[in-house]
Amino acid sequence: MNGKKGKIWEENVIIETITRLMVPFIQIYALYVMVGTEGAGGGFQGGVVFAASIVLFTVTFGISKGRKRLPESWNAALNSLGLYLYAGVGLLCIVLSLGAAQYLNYAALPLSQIMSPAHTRALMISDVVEVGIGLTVMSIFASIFFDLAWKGEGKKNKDKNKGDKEVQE
Amino acid sequence: MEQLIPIPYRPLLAILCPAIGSIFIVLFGKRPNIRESWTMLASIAQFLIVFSMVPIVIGGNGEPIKYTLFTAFPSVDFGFSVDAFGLIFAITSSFLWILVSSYSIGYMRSLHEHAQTRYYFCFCWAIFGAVGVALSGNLFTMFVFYEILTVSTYPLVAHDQTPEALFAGRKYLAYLLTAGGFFLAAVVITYYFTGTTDFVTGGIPNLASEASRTALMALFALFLLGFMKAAWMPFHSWLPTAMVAPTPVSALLHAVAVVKAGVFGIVRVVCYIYGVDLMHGLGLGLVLACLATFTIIVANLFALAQDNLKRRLAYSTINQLSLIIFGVALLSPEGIEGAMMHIPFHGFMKITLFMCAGAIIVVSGKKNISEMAGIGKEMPVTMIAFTIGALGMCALPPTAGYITHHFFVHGCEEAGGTMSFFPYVLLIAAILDVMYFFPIIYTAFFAKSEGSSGSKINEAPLFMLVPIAITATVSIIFFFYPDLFHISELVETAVSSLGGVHP
Amino acid sequence: MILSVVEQFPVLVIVVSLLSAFTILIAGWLNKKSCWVISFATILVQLVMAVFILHHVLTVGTIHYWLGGWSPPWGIEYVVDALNAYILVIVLSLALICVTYSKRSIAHELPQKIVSFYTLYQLLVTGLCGVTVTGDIFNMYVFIEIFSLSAYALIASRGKIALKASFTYLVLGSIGACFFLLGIGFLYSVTGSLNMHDLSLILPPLYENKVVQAAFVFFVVGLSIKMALFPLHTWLPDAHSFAPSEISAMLSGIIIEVSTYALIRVSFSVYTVAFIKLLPIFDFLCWVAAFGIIIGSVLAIAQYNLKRMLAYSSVSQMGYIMLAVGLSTSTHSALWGGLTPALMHILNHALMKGCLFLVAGAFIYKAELWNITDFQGLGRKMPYTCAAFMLAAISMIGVPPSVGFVSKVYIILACLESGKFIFVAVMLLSSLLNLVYFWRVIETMYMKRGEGEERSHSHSSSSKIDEIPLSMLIPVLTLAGLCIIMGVVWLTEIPLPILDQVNALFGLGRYAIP
Amino acid sequence: MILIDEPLMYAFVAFWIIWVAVRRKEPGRWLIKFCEGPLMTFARFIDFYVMRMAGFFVWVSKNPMVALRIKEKEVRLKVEKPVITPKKAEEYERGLEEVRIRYTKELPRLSLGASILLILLFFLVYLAMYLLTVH
Repeated sequence: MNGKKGKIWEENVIIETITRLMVPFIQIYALYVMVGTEGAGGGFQGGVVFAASIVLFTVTFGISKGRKRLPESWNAALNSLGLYLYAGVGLLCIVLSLGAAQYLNYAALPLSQIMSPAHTRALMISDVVEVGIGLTVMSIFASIFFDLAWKGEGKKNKDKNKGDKEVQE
Repeated sequence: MEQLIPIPYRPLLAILCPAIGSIFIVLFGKRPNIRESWTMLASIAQFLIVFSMVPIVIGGNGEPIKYTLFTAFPSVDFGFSVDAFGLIFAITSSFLWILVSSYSIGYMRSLHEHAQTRYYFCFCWAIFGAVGVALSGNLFTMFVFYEILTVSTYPLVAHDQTPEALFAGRKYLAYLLTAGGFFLAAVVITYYFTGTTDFVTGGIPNLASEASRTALMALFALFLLGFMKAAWMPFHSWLPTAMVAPTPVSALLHAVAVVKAGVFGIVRVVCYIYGVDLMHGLGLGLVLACLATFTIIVANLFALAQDNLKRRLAYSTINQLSLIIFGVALLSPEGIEGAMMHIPFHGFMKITLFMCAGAIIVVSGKKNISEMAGIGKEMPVTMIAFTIGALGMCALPPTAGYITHHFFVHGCEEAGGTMSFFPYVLLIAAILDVMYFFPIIYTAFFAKSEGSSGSKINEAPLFMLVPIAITATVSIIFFFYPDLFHISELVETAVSSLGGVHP
Repeated sequence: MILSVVEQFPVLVIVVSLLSAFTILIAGWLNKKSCWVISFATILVQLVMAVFILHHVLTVGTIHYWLGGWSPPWGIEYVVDALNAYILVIVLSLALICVTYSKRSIAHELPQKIVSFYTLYQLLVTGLCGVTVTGDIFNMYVFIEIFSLSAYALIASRGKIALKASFTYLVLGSIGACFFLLGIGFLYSVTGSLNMHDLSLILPPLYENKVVQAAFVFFVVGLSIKMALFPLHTWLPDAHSFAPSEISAMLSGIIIEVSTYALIRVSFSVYTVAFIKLLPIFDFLCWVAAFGIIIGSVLAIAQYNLKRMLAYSSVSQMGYIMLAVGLSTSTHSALWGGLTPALMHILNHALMKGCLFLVAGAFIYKAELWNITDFQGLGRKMPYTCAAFMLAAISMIGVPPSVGFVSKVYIILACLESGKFIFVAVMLLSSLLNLVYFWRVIETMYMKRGEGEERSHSHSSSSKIDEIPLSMLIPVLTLAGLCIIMGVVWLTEIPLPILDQVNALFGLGRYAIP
Repeated sequence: MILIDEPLMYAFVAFWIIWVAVRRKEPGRWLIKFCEGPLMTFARFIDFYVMRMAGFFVWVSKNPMVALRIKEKEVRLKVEKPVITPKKAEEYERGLEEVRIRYTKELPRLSLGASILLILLFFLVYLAMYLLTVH
């Protein structure tokens, strides 16, 4: 990385300050996109916006700091968590209805004391599922960004495929 | 026996003997004595079971013992149907297996051969295939065993693992598996035409009506190609090449099991698929007879030119196999009778010859006839046995060969027409036989050996000598008493129901 | 509608697998060894479910599962009939065997990438199951992409030249997927529906429509690429030979077969026999397949690298399957009519090729042996592995009573019935060619002595046995044993009623309307 | 029939034995010579060519593209050799050598572009079939 270890960015007070200011707002906006509106949709976009905030942070403060905020393990965990939310709610429908309803049949969730089946459906789709999608998208985008930016790791994979050469010949 | 094993299970059990034996052989691979006693045990057990079916089949008046494992296609069972003809082949191979097992022990140990476990293992499976072919009740089952036989003999042919042996193995497989392809096609087409592949005495009834004349001709050609194991010319060259195998293999497989499976198949197809009448109607008998005659003569001419004893015997085998085909091609009861009888007779005689050749190799390492001057004085028993076998090949009394030759000549007469010309062919063949077998005997007994190795008697180990003596004796007994092992009774039972004399 | 537990299984097979894929990702951070356990357990559970599904389908009838309770054609519907259930069981069985095998082999080959390997593997299984159970054509496309993407990544996982192979596959696979997607688009533009059953109801009056016909062409071409039908097989040899062996086994044994399944599904469930009989497309496919059979075998002879050789052999075997599919509309026998030979060979090929690739992997695992010429003396060193190879190779050649033999007989009977004698000759020739290239390997393994290995005169001095670990050996031996056992089972006609149900579904074989 | 057949056989056997006893040599040397000489040569000739043909097929299948090119060049060299200058012939031979070297090295492998071209061709064939066959 340009000979110097670690730092290729310039410490710039203006950028840092603005980033510090912007990131929370971007993230709140992302949440709004995800769940703030009524009806389905927005999970993906919200996730992307959220990832953008992380990207912005990393660009400003350097990759190691960025990685520290969102460690790889966390990334994997969030990634899976999103999917768990999405698929888990679907499974809940089966489990809570004791197998009577289909997968993703949110109307079957036993929330009838609180709201009507139609409302349950809407709530699940627009909030829970969207959050799940958002989380996964966010973590995937972040990890793509880190993978592209993080150069040093690639060397670790030693390929011991001697056969390849022979085959190539 | 009757109480011990219920009759219908006997064919299955007979087949299973070598299969089970092979497992124990592998398990005891590290302890030669136990391993080899398993071979002996399996072979004896198999022979006893096979033999126990003889009275039932003869008593049952041609009614076969049937055992079906499962049905593979509608009206195509995977199962056995033991009739008189099948029993002849089964008895021959299972009895000779006992002798060859003993002979193998002597041979393999004397030569300190490698990979003996593999050898015995594959031998078992080869016998499994051969007896399976003999007892199978339809073409489909037969094909299955036929292929097993091919594959399991490959390691035996290539046993030496020298480049030459590997080449022979490859050639062997290339010929025989190609043949298998043709055979499969023939089986499937037969099934497609008639809806059955069962062996029916006198031929499958609706075969003639379902297929056109040309189709039947083509189908027969496919069958013939499929039975390349019978080594008819010009598709014979795998057999002499395969002689690089250890001698017991040449003896049992290339004198009895493998090649006889091919001939057996041809007889089956002629008598039990096409039927004598249809064959005659199509004029295929004459075609087959011409093919056989060609092979008989040319194989003999080739045999004349060989100096390597085993190769000469191989060409003699080709000749004798075609003699069997010739017998069937006559399409007359006596001809077919001769052909069926020649399967065990030739088996016993040729195995004697091969085992003698092996004994010579073990004792003196000599493979070529020109080196064998005076060997008769060193190994009198072996060479006397060889002489008996050779006489049999030349169809001279007092050996089994005379009997069948007699049948063939009668068969020609019976068939009449063009066929009555063929005894002269047999005569020429016999003369040629004399021309290449007698010199061997002459060289062995009367020619003077160059080195004065003295005339000290130096015989092969008893493990080898005893089987040789037994087969040679049996070859002579057949002359006086063809009903040994009920062979002639079985043949009569088989032929009596075939019918069809065509003047 | 009240669902029985088994009727929930089609979706659970996929969801469980998907969840497990991401669980592996997390668990891998905590303990790398847990990845294999989770993957194995999941696939085992899936297999059990698949078996239940198969049983349910056979005894009760087709399962229709409406996701989220939305009724088709608006909602996505999973439909499991005899065909899917059968394929599903095959997919999961081989997946289970491969995952068992991978435990040691991946730890040895890709120690750095265990977590990602199992995650991707589980995703691959998810995709394959998804394609199999879905009754919605767009959903099928999505799952095709899921398994393809995982396959690209898995092939690339060994790095270096595998990357190139993966890239070729990626490009060609994407083109194939594009064709498939275009086909879907065409159909949607005409019918406004994506549900297969719904489409099959709407389409018949539109069969003369050029768009509908073009859509079929798109489907055929797209899936032909995916299933490596000659001459669109060019991605396959590299991909097969450079992937980790268990992935090669999956690629050859399952992935291309599932693509074939997709083609069968599209041809007979979306379109119908009536449409196919309208056009000579299946005749054309027969010829293409016949050429593929011969040329694939010939090219296999040319290879020295075992895995490459097996890959070309797969091209030839796909030809068998496609030939059988091509003949399916013109055969009416109760036994070999319709799709029976094709479906039979799908299972058989999975068994044989799975076994062969796993054995090839075993040689690489043990001694980095890639080339056939290096196999000298292996028969003594690795007796069980070589015996397995031998059994599978014998099956490929078609020696009875192996599975290959049964396929061969059934396909030949089908050829005969449809009067195409030339294909009988092709089948026979190809089994000879198979003999040429497989026997070469067997000969080297058993009959040629290794360097420095003296001709041992007695049995005691046989060289040391150096076998692969048990967790790899058991899968290999299982597959090899199945090659023979299934052959006998096929001959006993026990599993044929399943295939008969498939024919009944599509109106093929003896259910065909003359 | 037997009347003729069998006595003739015994007669021959007797003749053979007497001949050997008297002449100390086997009768019918000429036949054996014929078999060992011309007949075996002929048989070997046939066998050799059959094996060579089989070998040729295997050789071609190992690298069909290059093998065909080698054959083509060989034939061309044979045909044109009498008419062209020695220098040119040498050039030809060099070309042939080059291809021969490539035979062992280069295995047929299609590039990505060629594969895509194949796909398109394949697709066109299908499409053409449709548009031509329907109505």
